[in-house]
Amino acid sequence: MSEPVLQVKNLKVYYYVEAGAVKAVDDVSFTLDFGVKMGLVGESGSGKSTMAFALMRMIKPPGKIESGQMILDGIDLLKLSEEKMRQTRLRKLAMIPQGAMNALNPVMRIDKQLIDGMLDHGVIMSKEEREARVAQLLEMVDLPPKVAKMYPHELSGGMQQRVTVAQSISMEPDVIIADEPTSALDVVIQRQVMETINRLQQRLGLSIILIGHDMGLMAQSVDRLAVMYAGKMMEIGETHAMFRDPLHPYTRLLIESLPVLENKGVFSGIPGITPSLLNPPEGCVFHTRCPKAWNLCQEATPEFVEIKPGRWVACHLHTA
Amino acid sequence: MSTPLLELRKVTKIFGGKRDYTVALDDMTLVLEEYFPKIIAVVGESGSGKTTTGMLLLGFYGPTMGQVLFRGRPLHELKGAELFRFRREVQAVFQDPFAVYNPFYKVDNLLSIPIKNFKLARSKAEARELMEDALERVGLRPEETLGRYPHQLSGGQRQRIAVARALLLKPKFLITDEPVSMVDASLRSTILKSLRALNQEFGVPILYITHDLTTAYHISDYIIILYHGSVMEAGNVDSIIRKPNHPYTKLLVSSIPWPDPDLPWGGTEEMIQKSQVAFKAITGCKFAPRCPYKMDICETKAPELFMPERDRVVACYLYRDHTVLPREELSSVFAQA
Amino acid sequence: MQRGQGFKGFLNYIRRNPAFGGGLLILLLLLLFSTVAGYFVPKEGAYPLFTTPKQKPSAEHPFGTDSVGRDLLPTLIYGTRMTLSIGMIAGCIGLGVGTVLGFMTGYFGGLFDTIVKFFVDVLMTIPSFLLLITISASVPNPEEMSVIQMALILSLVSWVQPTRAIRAQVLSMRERAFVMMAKLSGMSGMEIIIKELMPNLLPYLAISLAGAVNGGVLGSLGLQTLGIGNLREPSLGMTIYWLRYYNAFLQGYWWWIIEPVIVIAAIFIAFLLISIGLDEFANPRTRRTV
Amino acid sequence: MRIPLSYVFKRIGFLVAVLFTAATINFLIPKLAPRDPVQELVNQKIASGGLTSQGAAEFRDSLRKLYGLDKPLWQQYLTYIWNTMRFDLGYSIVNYPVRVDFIIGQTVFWTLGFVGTSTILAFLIGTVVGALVGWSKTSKWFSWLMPPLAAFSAVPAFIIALVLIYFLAFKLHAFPLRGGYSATIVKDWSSTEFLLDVAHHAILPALSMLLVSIGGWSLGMRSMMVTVEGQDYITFAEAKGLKGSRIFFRYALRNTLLPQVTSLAMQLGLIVSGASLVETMFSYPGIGNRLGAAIAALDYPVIYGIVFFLVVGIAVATLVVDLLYPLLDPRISYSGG
Repeated sequence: MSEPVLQVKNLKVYYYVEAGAVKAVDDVSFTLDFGVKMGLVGESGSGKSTMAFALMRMIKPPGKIESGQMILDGIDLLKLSEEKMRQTRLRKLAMIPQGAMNALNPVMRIDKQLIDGMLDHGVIMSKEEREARVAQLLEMVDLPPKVAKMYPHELSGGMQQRVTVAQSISMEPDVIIADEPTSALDVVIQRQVMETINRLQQRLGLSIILIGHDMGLMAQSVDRLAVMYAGKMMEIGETHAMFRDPLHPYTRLLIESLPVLENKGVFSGIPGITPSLLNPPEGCVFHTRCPKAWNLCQEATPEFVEIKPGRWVACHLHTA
Repeated sequence: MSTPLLELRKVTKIFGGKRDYTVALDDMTLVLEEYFPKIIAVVGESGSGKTTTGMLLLGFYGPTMGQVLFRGRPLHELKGAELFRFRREVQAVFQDPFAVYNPFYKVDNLLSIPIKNFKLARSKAEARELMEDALERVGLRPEETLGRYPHQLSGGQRQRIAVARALLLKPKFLITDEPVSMVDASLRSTILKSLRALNQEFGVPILYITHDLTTAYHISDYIIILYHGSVMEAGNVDSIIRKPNHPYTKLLVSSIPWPDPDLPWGGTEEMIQKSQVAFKAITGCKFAPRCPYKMDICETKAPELFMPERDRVVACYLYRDHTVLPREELSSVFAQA
Repeated sequence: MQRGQGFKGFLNYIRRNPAFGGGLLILLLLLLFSTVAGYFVPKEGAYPLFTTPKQKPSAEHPFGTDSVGRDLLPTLIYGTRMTLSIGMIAGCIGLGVGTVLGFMTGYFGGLFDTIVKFFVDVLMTIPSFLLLITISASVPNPEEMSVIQMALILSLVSWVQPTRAIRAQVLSMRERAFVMMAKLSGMSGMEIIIKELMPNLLPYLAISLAGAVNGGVLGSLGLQTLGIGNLREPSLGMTIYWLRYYNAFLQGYWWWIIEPVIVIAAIFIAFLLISIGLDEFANPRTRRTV
Repeated sequence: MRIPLSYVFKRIGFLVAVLFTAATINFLIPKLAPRDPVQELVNQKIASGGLTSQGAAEFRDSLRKLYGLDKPLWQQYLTYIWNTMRFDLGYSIVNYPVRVDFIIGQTVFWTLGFVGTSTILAFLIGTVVGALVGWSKTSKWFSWLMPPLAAFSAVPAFIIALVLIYFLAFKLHAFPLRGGYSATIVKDWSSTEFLLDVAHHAILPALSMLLVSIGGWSLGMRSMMVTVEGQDYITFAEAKGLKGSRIFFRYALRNTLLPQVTSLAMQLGLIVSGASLVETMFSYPGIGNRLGAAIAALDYPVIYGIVFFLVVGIAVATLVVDLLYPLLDPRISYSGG
């Protein structure tokens, strides 16, 4: 097995509101190996976006990283100073944002936006070197060179998203966190952007965390898959294995609720509604909607354990 | 033949000014019959004109050219009782399950106002009963939903109330614009199931507007593929999804991310690369600039609707050996079983 | 946006929005000062030759007197009353016209909208104060102008801002999905304006009212300071006009200067606080206390 | 970036409309009012014993002829518009035969100097202060600046002027009480002594304007800054590991400047109105003070002339800001207007 590049251990992120603490990420642990694409999938309110911002250490009040460790290349990010963390962003840990439309500065030309991240990380370049670097970055994401002198609003949604991809690889980081990079795009464009990201991942040997809600997209693009529900990690495993044999009832129901060619006209969903993160249910957070719940599920929170190499699950069906 | 319930007759819709305009819908004719309890999906990417089609049929946009007819009368001429009948009989479910609620009022309003205005109940108690019945049908507990403000409910709950509203009104025609695209995956099927029930149990025809081919495949009987305001392919949904004819439909179908790692994105690499080309207003086939099978004729003249099989039409010169279906008769392919 | 219930909810809200509460309190005190105090202080004192001129504040004349023998206490009580009345009447007319025009043009559009929008745009470029000078300087016998006349003149310009603001809000709101839903539920255009749009625009209507009243007070004050309008009846603008006319600052009559300045400042600060508070209510996103 | 000519023409067309409207109002309002300025002037002269009744009639007729009042209304209107277009604003009644444009020429530079300087200074200071207060990463210390600045912004400048005159000029003798320069000094624009004297006189009026406007600009800037800070491009800029200063200047400040400049265009009228009253308070030899004097003397041609001139000035300044705006905002759509 390859080396882990990122290790998250017992991470807790809470939002403090008038009514109490919202446990957006509650005791989550996982490992990302070098050169691996891992999907982090969850529905709204599962804590997946909070996870993304926690990894970048960009949680804003009233949110707070309560405890845990995030070890990147042997360094605990939570122990870094503000300035050191700033230098870590982009250089070691970059982000591809959700909705590129709003993520680019509307009054700045693309080349300036591509270059300023490098400048603030101490890269010194002549004018020619800058132009060459911009052209190279654009080429890597299949954008024509003329994009450099354009403004964000002159680009289509897919092209804007490509610009943010180019931005994220500009300092050749170890890990890229892609936060629903294609959720606002049409299927064809979504496929193009994802294929661009995949190609770059292979070419540059990146490790990627792809955050999303679309199991279909995950099936198409990641090596490993992590499933979150109500702030908790439910299951982690190799993508094929997860789809072939989901261990957690939530994972199974989620996969079954998705339409495929063979089951036309079959509509099976997960009954009930997602619990409030302010007062999550006792025991397993999923027991209120779980068809296989038994009395232990209401009483004890299942441990998140590795039941076979590389396969982790938090469910009493498998651990009790 | 009786007057159809709703009809788009040679409708073109253009947005914007003299120089800076977009053709949202280009010479579209669509006849929607009253007693035809099927689900027709209108599928396209953003800018395809699919939402515009819905807005035109609901009378929220006026056509730039052509006519939108309700029972044979142009929508913009409807007044008084006729307009009232149109509102009563043609209903909609929209995409954003939050925006359809006036934040000032409780969610009850979405159900109680049409009951009151369309005089569906004789008493308060009867109205309440209607509302509770409809909510239960979509799997909601009335005591947990009525009396709440929209922000106190989840997106899935709000959208189910919107579907309950359609169930309660039992319109003659229902237009749904991306009803599940802003709802979590685990809740989508509940909503789709309710729509399907409304269609099958009460015989309400539905126009299902979406960008998502998979849900379109699952819920609908027929499909219309739009590209930049023009019909590319239309007909039986099973045949089209399983065996797309038009190069654009092929591109769309092969880009579906099926939730199955053993069923990877198909190889239409060349088209995928090409489809980055920006769209330009052209005289010929709209898809020509992206099409790998492009011929000279494609750039000069828009293709007719060719009919390779009885249950489908395709607007592509690759099929020009087949019979031509006049544009005005597009809806006739839906009558084929 | 959780709406509290009844008076308790209102108090609760005030606590979370101190700007609004503070502004309301100042305005309430000013209203009390200009109305209730009038029952104890006769109006005669607000005219010349009432008492000995140029007196510092004393037990007898707690606010002092001016150089022609007005007692400044009644002058300010009745002056505040008059100035606020002018502002409020002009503001209410302005908001009324603005609401009708704003909703009609914003919701229905069409030729009427094009015409109104053109006039609003033109009048936004022409400073309203200069327009007021032209108009009021041409009125016969400006020195006998009544409260109502003054307010009517001010309302010739006070409708412009509310119309513009409300129209913009209606324009942005009329495309919202809940308006489409209301149409589908069989509601008519007027019903939608009143039942669906109005409630959501209440904070904006309140902001417009505060702005229009503020503009009315400012306009009347400015005109009177320049010597246009009634300079005999007590008003705050009149006080400023005379203290300048008699060069109060060259004579060191500090009370004559400071007192109206404090009252005027209090009025405007009250309006500012109220509109900051209302703004916070309308856009909770930009919440941040001053 | 190049500004398209069509946009320029559109803005200029609007300017012409504004000026035409202003001129028409200027012409119509006195006609609508049941008031005869000429007769009033004649009465004044009679009352002061300067005229016999015989002479009065002649004087009145000659005045009427001079002002063109003997002609039909439409002719007067055309003449008026023609004269206005040539910037011929007529004669002062009180200081006959001094021309109104001469009066404007005498006073306008004083106003331009002190209003221009104070507006630019206030805009710059206010914008910087507001930006710092609104930016969450700056010291909390800055937020203490806000209440006093906000309070000043609410109060009209001429009211603040009163207080400044009393304390700084009368009590402390730090500044002159009134006027644009000392009566004892030789008026010579090339002498440093005179220029210093002028500056000394301008400080208090400018300070009154500054205190009021700085608060206004910083209030507006602060709330814009709070809004912009919530935008995704700021979050992404942080995720890029940019330095705080770059995010502040290039991302936040740059985007908040746009609405700030728009509001500068909108505020010009208010600023000039406010400055007119401040000039009156200080008897500053500017155009506003001259307007006040004309009002006191009921010198109508001067009142209307100055008002019209100020409208022209503001409309032109607004036009300039409008034309510069696209240079700041690359997104502006010219065709929309």
